[in-house]
Amino acid sequence: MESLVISKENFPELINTIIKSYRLFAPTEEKGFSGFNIIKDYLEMDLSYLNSRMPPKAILFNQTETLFLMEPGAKGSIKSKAISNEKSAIFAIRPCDAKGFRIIDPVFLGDVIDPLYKANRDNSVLIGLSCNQPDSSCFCTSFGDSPASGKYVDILFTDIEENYLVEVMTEKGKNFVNNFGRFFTPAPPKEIEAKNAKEKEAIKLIKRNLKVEGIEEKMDKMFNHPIWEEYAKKCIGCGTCTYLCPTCHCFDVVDESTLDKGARVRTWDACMFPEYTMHTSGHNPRPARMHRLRNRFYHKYSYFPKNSDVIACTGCGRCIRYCPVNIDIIELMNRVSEMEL
Amino acid sequence: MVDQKELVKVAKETLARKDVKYIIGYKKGSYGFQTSAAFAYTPKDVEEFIFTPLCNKNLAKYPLKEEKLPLKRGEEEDKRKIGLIVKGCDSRAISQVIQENGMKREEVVLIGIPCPGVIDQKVIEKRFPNQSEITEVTEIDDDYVFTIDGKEQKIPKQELLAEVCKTCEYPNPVLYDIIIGEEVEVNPKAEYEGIKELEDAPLENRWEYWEEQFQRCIRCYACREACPLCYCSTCMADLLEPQWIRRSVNISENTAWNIMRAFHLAGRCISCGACENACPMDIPLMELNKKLGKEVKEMFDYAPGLDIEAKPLLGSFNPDDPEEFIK
Amino acid sequence: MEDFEPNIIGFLCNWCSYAGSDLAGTSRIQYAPNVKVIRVMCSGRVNPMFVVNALQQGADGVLIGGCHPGDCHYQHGNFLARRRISVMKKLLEFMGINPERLKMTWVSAAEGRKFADVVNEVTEEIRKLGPNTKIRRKNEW
Amino acid sequence: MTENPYQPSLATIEKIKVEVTGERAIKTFKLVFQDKEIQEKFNFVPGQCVMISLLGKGESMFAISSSPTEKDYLEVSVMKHGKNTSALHETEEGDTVGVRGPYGNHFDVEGWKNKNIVFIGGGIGMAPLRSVVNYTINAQKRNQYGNLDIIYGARTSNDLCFKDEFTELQKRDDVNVHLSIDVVEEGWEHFVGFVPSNLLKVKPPTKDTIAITCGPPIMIKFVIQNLLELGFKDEQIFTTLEMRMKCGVGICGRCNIGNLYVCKDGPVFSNAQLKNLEGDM
Repeated sequence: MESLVISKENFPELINTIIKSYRLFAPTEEKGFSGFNIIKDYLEMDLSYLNSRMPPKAILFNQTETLFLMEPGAKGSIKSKAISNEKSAIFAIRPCDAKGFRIIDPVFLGDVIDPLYKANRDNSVLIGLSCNQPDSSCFCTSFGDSPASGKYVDILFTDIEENYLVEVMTEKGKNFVNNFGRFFTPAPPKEIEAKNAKEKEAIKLIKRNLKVEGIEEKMDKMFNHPIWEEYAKKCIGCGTCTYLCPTCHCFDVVDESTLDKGARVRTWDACMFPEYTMHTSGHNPRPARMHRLRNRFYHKYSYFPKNSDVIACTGCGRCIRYCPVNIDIIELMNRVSEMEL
Repeated sequence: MVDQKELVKVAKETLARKDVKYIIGYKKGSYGFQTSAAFAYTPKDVEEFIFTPLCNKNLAKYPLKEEKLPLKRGEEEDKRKIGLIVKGCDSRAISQVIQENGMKREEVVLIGIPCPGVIDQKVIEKRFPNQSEITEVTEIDDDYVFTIDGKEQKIPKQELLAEVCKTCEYPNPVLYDIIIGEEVEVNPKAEYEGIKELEDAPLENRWEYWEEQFQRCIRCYACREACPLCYCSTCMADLLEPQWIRRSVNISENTAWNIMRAFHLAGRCISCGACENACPMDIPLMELNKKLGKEVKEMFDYAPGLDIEAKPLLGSFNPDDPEEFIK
Repeated sequence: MEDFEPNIIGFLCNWCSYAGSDLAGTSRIQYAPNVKVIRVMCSGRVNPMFVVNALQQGADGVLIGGCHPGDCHYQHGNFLARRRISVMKKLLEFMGINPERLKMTWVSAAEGRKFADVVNEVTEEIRKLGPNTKIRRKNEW
Repeated sequence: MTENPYQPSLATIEKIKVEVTGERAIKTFKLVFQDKEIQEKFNFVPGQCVMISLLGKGESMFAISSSPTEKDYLEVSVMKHGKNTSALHETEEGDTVGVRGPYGNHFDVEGWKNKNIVFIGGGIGMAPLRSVVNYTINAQKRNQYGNLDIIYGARTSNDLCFKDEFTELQKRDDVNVHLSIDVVEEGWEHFVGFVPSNLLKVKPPTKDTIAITCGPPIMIKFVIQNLLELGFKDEQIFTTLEMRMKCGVGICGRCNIGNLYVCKDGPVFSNAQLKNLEGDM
């Protein structure tokens, strides 16, 4: 790992230089609404944001994607769609959201490789920005991570007042930084210390904690516990928590066509919708909201760790913040953790 | 505001009735300024009930959301009533649903609470984004008062009040079995002031505005699920054959969905603002609903959710309805 | 723009407007060929989502034809349609979609002439509005 | 370029055989890949599934009902029910569909050598079992297996799938066929009653026997109950499950039972596995 600094004075020029050779996604703000968008100029960027409303997973795993093209009908044919290899950089991604990619990597890049996700993943440089201002429902520290963690990004920027400390985390990050070498100087120890101080401060601001220890084993014994029904009662069954989650990756595959052309398209899907598992026969393995809600929490905290050795939750807090009915994963999981069986 | 002790007392009495299975009310939320729906089965559960300016969710959705799974052999259907705490808007929702035969009057026991307006969740959370500690807000005169980090905050009511409450014409429950607290005074308000600017804008600008809004829509259907009047067992949007709306998320399908949602609420929306509250992408859905509410009032002199005996607007007609647009 | 030929979908009720259009044809009245007719049993059958769907799929305008008030084969289907369409027009207008793209007419089985006139008029009006692009599916996969 | 796992290969419907007519129509479609090379490389084991695409309509997962011993083609037997199956039923011979697969695990036909096999099927649930039946009765394979008992039933005699094939099988002396229908019908010579009851009546011996079953969920439930009653061990009982599927390769997420995906870790499960599986089915 290499630590560099760039002064805030030179920073705008760096961004504008990156834009020349990369498709740069960065947070922008409009009427209090933050999101990652392709920017064409430094000024469009807004770094005062807490976190984007949609997780940046939407950049690498689009909500709607074409799988292939077709000529529909009984005499139809199929045509592959070329996959874009455009080089992208995602700037100012939060460490928690970057971890989201690490979590869903084994799904898309496991035994069967998803070509769309792979192309996007390979062609994107993740440039993180440490969180100096975590908000009320952040809890990344519960998973042993930090709001200033560079573990999941290629390069990590941290705002240290006059400068940004730039930590180069991967080979990919190194190559990227080398392209723009003139902007960076090696970091003096005091700047590294400044980052550490910032990190400590930020960690202190995170007040909520989810007790993850032993939760998987606990859940093994709680499949039929009434707690799921209790929470399902107030769940209204919308897709907000899944669509805003940086690790939710389920999708639907549908055909769309006109008379003479068409495509097979995949769109995000949500396990909270009854149609998600409904068989043609009308039989639904998860007929009630209780089943669906339970499956969602089990998938994150039990099934996923069983299959991929990691809890499918990054502590970004979006599902808590935007749940219309205050279903709070921290509250629920802590109750599970503390449950005496 | 309602006295908590009285609320608990009335709720307990209602729960004690033989024909009531449970009561839905509000309780403290899990963090910050949240409140949560509470399902009380025992007197102990009822102790948790609160009613504060943060009780901004529409509970009228829940009786409609009750899932009736197939009965096991020998099991009998529980036909007892559901108790429900209703504000003005919630009671209108229930009244509208009853009018449409979505539920029967005898399925619910309504505990009405005259509502002096509730806080807009999004506004208060944006103002205090770091507040993770559970915070109680009280209303004192024209201010909301609460404590943050040991410091008392006093914020003028108008700054935090939900937009729908500012123009609410029916803060007092229109349908109830029991009522707690004193009636709230209704000030005649300019209900449709908020949409005036957009109404007056040129056609193209209006489209640009909505295009930008709908572009954001992620089709999570939180608006639908939160709406007390969206209770169809299968939504048109979920049908595969015929498929009214494609699943892809783009401006065409998103607009079609939003037209469908708004149109299906024409003459039915009771202006509780639940859709807009629930929308994770901050789409101003209430503007569409308000506009249709206004048109319906002007064209047909109709307001929804006031009379359980009335006929649904689009299921009825008057031979003299306006028809200047017809060739 | 000059070459623009409007694409209009006509939902005509089986008992009056459709018969009216038939009469226009058998009477050999010349009228604009831009309206593509879909026969429905009653104007009350026209779900307002048909309109949205037509616009999505490339229509520049939609014409709904029903019986004159009081003449509905099903007593009051056209009255119900009238309410729905008037509300729909307001909604489209507010959303910035020109409500003039949605037309409604009463044509009886005896009014072949009127049908032809209405079609001509509607076609010219939509022609002036130009192609609809607003909620049209792009079908770019 | 990475191969696209979602993109099917085109296949031609060579032959359509009507198995059942009426409301619960069933047809068997014989499919041949248009690309010879793909057809040659397409290897599967009984129990595996394929994704069949109706271009412009959608894609569904079906169990392969033919046996791998029959080279050069594959067959699926489909009941008309929803959007895709209705579209499939409307196709004609010579039409094109997309096929990708094979997916999922399979019946361990290799491991079952020298054992007796009892097939217990209900309705369209016979489709995946037919693959094993045809595999084991193949001239080269038959002597590798012990007794073969087929217990098969449907609602009415019309609803019985593969009728002509059963007629042929009944003529053989190395296979025992026990048919049943749910309600009395004139001219029906075999058992009348539900499949699980027929199983109790047939009473297949348990020693060195494998029981495989597929059918409606409620039938599977009682068949397993009755098999256990007859003395079968959990490890001897196999079933194949169905779930809504989209990707077929364990990515899209919807077909999980607990942490297992039916498309990838299933569809074939032994009762020993099912018993320990906590999940929504």
